[in-house]
Amino acid sequence: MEAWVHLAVAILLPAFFGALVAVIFPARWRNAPWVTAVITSGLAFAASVAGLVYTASRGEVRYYLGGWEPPMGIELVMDPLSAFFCAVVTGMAFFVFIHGKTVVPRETPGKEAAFYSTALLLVGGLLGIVLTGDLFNLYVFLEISSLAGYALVAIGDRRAPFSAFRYLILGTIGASFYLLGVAFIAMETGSFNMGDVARVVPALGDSAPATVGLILIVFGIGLKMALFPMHGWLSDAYTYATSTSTAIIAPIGTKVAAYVLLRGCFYMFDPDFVREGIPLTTIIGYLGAVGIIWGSVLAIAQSDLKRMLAFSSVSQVGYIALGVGLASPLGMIGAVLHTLNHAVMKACLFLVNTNILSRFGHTDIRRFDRTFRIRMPWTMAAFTLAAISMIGLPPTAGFFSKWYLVLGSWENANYVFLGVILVSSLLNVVYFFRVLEKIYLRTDGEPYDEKNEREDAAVEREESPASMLFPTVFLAASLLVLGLANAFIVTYFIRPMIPSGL
Amino acid sequence: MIEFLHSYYAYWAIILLLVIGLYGMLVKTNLMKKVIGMIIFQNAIILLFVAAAFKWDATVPVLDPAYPSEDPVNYLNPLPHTLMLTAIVVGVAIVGVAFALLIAIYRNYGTLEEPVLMERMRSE
Amino acid sequence: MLLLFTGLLVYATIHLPARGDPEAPMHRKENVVGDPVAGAYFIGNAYRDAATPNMVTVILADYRSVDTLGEVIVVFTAGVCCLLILRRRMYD
Amino acid sequence: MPLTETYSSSLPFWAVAVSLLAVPAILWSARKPNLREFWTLLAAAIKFGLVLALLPGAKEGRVAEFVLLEIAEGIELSLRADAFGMFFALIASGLWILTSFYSIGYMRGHHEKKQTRYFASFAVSLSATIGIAFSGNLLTFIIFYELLTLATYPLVIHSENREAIRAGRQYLAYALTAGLLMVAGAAWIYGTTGTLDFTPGGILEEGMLSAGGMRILFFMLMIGVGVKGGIMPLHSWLPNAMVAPTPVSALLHAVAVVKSGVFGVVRMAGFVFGPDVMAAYDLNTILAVFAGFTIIVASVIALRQENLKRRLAYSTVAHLSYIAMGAALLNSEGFTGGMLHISTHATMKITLFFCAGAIIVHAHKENVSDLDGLGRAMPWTFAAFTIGAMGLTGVPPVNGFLSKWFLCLGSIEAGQWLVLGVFLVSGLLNAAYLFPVVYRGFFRSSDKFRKLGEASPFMVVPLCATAVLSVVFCLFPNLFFGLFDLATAAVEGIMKAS
Repeated sequence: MEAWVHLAVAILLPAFFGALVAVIFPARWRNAPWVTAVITSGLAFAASVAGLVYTASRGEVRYYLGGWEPPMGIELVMDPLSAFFCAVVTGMAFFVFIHGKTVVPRETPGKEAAFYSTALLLVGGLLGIVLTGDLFNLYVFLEISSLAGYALVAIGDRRAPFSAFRYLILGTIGASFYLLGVAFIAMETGSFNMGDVARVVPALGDSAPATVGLILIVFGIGLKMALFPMHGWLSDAYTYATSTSTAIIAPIGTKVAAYVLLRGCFYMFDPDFVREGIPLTTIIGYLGAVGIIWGSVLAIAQSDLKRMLAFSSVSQVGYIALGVGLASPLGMIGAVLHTLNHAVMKACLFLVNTNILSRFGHTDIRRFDRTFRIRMPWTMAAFTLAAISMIGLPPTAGFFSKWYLVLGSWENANYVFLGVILVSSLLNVVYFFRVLEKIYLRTDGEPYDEKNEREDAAVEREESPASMLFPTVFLAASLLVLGLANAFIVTYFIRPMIPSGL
Repeated sequence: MIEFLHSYYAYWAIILLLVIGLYGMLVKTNLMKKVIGMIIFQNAIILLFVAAAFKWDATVPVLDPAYPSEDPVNYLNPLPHTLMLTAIVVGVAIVGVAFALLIAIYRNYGTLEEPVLMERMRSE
Repeated sequence: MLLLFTGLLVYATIHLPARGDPEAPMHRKENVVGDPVAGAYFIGNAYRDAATPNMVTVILADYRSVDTLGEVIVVFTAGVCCLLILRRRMYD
Repeated sequence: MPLTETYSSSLPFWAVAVSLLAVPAILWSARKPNLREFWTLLAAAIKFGLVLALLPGAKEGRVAEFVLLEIAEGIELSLRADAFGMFFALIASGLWILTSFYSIGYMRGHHEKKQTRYFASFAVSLSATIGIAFSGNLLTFIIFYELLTLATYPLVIHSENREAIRAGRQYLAYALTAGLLMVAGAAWIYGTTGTLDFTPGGILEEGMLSAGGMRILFFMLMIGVGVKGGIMPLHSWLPNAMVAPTPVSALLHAVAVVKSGVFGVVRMAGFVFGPDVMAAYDLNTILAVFAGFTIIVASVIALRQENLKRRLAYSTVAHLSYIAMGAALLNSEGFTGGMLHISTHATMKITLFFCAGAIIVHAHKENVSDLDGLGRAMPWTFAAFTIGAMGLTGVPPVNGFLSKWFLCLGSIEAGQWLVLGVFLVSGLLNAAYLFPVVYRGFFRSSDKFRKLGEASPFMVVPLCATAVLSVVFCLFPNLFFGLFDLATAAVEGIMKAS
């Protein structure tokens, strides 16, 4: 037990340490920041997986920073929930960093060190949010990750700084709402420690400030998560940023916000109260449901692959919110599993987007054609697999998170959610098969003849370099593995994290 | 009634500040004014914490032999003050990054007025 | 929307303990379930724990030093961010 | 009939996996057509052998079960080779061998492009089909069902012209919507009963759901399987999917896709709802109304189709509903007739499609009115076509007679005179749309085909084989691996449990 306690710190430290180290290398060691980022995120990933296995078998780990017991000092809490999210965050970061080897120097020439440092700070901030057991400390980490996020979004094309500014304004509103909520909760309960709050709140009975505090936290975090009416910043931010920035932010940024939502609604407060006292989870669920449809419809309307994926993120975040909205064990399983699945899918899709961009110089779906398949067969295969998973067809991972959500919807007799899940799957089919048709089929309508065949044979294969191909294909393949292993994940990792009140 | 007002007027003043800040952030079209709104908003929250730390008839949280420290009634609550030190620095950092972004926007488009900016972005 | 926000906050504040009330949950020694409350503990024990009369300093540098570390990281982040954003870009 | 007992065996798994394992080999040898086709044939032969190896056990009522892993919490990915599944698997894997031979002849004769993709998709489709046959629970069934949709999509859009892409989109839209409804239905059942294992006699029991709920659930699942099974308002993808190469049509319309659909209908009727629940909530009447409507209307539409493949497609739509109708009768004769019709229709319709394909490749004719006198040029092909046509009409000694006989017995047993009428009228309609082809081929003379000989033996041999099979199957229904016994065993299981 003693040595394992330090795991929580071992997850957190490498990222910040790496951020510090990445900027100190002399400029002529061009690959040093990349190596730093890969090594540190790999270490954090290893520690997270170890932590995940440890917490699954032996329960939570609490680490009192500075030796002060809460509520005096700050504690790091690694329970099954936070260990799971740590593993998702560090895992995605690890693969995206590997992928960045050749892309980052091309997209942000001369600024690799700053880029990797910022990206590691983002990862570190997110890990801090997940691990800390203190509400105010969470705010500090939230701002670390947000600042890094703004900067990553701001590098990109000419429009990027403005979209980053909008993201900053809205993000600051979100974080400030969170802090305001924390103020109210602290004034009612007298503590900033989540465990304390969880013990005090039921004893308070019906406390208006604490309730309002939770509502403020939920909406503040909803902004960060791009929950339906608060998703406006996301599409521009993701579209105009450089492709690696998007690939690092998209899979993990919104997921950690979802973590705070879960933590706030089901752990700090009594789930029964959140579900019935104030219909907060129901509101979250319905917002998620609207977001699912809205995001999918807008994704269909896009002609740029990256923008389409951005809107699809709005829709996928809706699934997580919908799972939270069900406020039942099955809903929670669905939400957490979808967090993992969507992180992998979205990372894979954005990496594919990067591969396409760096090979063809554009991501305009209207200009895709069948030569893409011949030139980049593996990338396109990865795209196909990820797309199938996004649609939610078995045996890929995407199907199973939807399965639990559908089960949960039936259990709650919530036919609206059920209908939304089914309809949105069909909408996903529309926008992904539109791309797949372009990549795999000839859409000119002419019969296939010798001339076509000669043309196709003349197209050379120009697959991405191994550093880009490996993470892309690995993530795509892991979608199949995650799909087949989902019962194991649910039983060993997700079941233990379900709070007793749910 | 007077007592009620006396106990709560500070909070309402803070709420007024919060609303002013939020209004500035959401409605103003000049990006600099948005940042100013943001600063007001953040500082209002800081004030709220500080107001929460207040106790009647208590002194600053620096140990003073005249006030026995066994009884917490004698000192203001030091915790929110500490936290707000951190929050202030965080706020400053955000404002710094916001200014950096404004510089970048101005470099690219030569304006900080949102409608003009949108116009120029669209005409690209 | 702003009105809704205002209403929500006013509703919350009028249910808050009165300002300056030493019996407010934040200032008491023990909370409703009997756990110690940090604020009162700091007042009573800061000097004993860290031999520094200024309680704010003690909290900042000792009890909650991680917040302060985070604060430093925020400043560092802001610096790196400015570096990333403001360095001249290739096409300029 | 001994009681069913379960034993664990990995054979069902390998039977499913073998053609999946052949896919990398097929892709790898893309540039060596002979090697590539060798893999296909090898996989087909091994698959058939594995299915055969399971047969003795299934006949004795011993069910081979293989649990691969827990696929979702509380639900296992289980493969069970019970009598009914074996029945379907035997037909599918047996006909795959013939279809593979025929494909090779057809694809080479037609100089089709992208043959590697074609053979790879074909192999995956077969894996999915056997998976459907052996599925031990509803979720496993859905997984293979969706896999089948994905695997057959490249086959439908094979020619990549506008028509094909439109057909592909329509196919996806229908099949995926259906799949989603099944997912929702499965979740409902799981939430209600806590299990999804196919049980002879049904998972659901009376009173578990309200009457309305039971009917909605029935609709969800039946739409799910009915789309692939081509039950009438849901059939329209099927004739449009005719743009695919003919062996695909043969596969889609005689073996894999549509049969998986009706196989699903029987599974749902016999193993999810069960005869008791079906009867208690009038679900069988609903099914019978749709099936009867489909049989008559599709036959009438088939009469008016000029394109031979489309005519056969509508004929398929009609005949699939025979099987659904058999299940709707809810007595052992009805179930037996329905099951037998899965196999008999498979052999007959595959014969007809092989013939149509041979005509297209060899004589380049697609329309019925262009076939005058072709029968003299291609006597074997047209003889086989005649046998297929006789079978569909229900004339002995072709096997269509056998299944129709049981279906008619079942409707008499159930006292459903209207159903009996539907069977008889549709028999006449079958004759009306199929025999003109035979008539034109043999009895109208034309000079167009004087120099044309018979098609390539790669095509003629399989089509004659299936024709002969059709006849032999009627005369000696147990000759082939005891198919008939297998069907009666499966039916007995359902009826006894209820």
